[in-house]
Amino acid sequence: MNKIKILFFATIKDKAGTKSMDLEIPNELTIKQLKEKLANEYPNLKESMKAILITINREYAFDDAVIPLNAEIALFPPVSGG
Amino acid sequence: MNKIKILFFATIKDKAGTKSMDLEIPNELTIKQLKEKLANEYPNLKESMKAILITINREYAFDDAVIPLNAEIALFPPVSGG
Amino acid sequence: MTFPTIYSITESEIDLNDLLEKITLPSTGAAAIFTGMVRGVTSRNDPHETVYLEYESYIPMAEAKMKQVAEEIREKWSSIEGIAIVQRIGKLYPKTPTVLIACTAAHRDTGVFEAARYGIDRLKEIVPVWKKEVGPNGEEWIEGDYFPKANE
Amino acid sequence: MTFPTIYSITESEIDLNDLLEKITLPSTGAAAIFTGMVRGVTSRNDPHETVYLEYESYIPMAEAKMKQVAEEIREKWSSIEGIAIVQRIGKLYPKTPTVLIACTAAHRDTGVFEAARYGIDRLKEIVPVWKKEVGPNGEEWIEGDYFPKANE
Repeated sequence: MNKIKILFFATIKDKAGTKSMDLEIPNELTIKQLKEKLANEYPNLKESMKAILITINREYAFDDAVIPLNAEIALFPPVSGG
Repeated sequence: MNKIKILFFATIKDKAGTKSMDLEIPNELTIKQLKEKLANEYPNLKESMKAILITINREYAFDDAVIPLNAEIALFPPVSGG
Repeated sequence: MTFPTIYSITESEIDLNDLLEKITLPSTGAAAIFTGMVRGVTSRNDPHETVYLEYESYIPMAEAKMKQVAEEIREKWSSIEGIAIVQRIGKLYPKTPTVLIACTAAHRDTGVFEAARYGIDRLKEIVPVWKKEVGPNGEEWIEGDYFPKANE
Repeated sequence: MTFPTIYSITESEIDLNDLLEKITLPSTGAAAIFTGMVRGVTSRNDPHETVYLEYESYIPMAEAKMKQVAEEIREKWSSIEGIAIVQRIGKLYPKTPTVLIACTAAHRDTGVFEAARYGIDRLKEIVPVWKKEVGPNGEEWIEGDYFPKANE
């Protein structure tokens, strides 16, 4: 198993009801599979998964990326800084 | 006669050897005539008259402008602020 | 001579004088600085009033992405000497500067304006910062509309 | 709401924080600021070193022409809210900001960058300020190359 940390920001944080969580996931899980897993386990997040940004270890990541061991994953909406 | 004030700046000030002078000129004198008069009376200024900016009462003025009564005239090189 | 690059997420006031001094070298003759501030009154699109904005950031990633924006600027405009990129976060009221991008160069005609413009555009695309707008009738997260591509 | 226009020739330090605050309204969301500073080392064209610059101005006319530059900006970019134009004069050493043009607007995409760029270009054409450059081997007045036309 792979112990990862997931961070949530902005609207996603509000919907998840938490800023972060530690999670054990199977090795070789892809981002797409993680999104499906989260959408199933946290129904509040399901709708948001359509237009979400995801990062692995602080770099933008996409559906077919494989999650490395002990990754820091973040989920957030398109940015609105400035 | 028309009593005017003439101001000199930058290189023109150095060549004139003064920052300003009061001058009596005939009424209806044009800028062109004033330039000729100054070039004659102050030989140091003669060469500068070719590429000089002139103002009448703080507005840029040109050869055929007639100098109004009690005008404030200024002579200076192209500007180099900033 | 090393060219200074400053980037930070901060809760403190943005000090333009201080930042400008830090990116001014003996060879520097020009600086273009962009700042954004909280609008209390917005007219365009959906007219509304703002009491304050609450900024949040994924700080370590945001600072890394600011560094990347600075590197992109240097790749595009080799004339650029110093770069400062600062995003203020926390609860910020109207008229407060919230973000700054400053670029310096020897002369004003070699890209400083374009570089600063590029910098603020990129910051609003890829630097993970979000703002929640609090108005007289409630609050709402503001979302951007840019989806980064691979290797962004 | 009256839009603030600040213009001055000064011997004092240029305070960017203070000037920006003065041209920020509740409707302002963006500012583009240009500053020029004394270069100690110049590489382009005739490479040389500068010990200091001595600035001189025809002050009342310079302030009137700065006002004119601000009016020209407002005619070209109706989006502009506040404008500050400041030229520092006297003896100024390398790294010192000597001139500032700042323009504010509600949004960054309605001309603030272009307006600031236009402002500094016009200032260098029509505002009566001159600088004498003092270097290791003597001094020399710097002359521009622009000849104003009628009604400029």
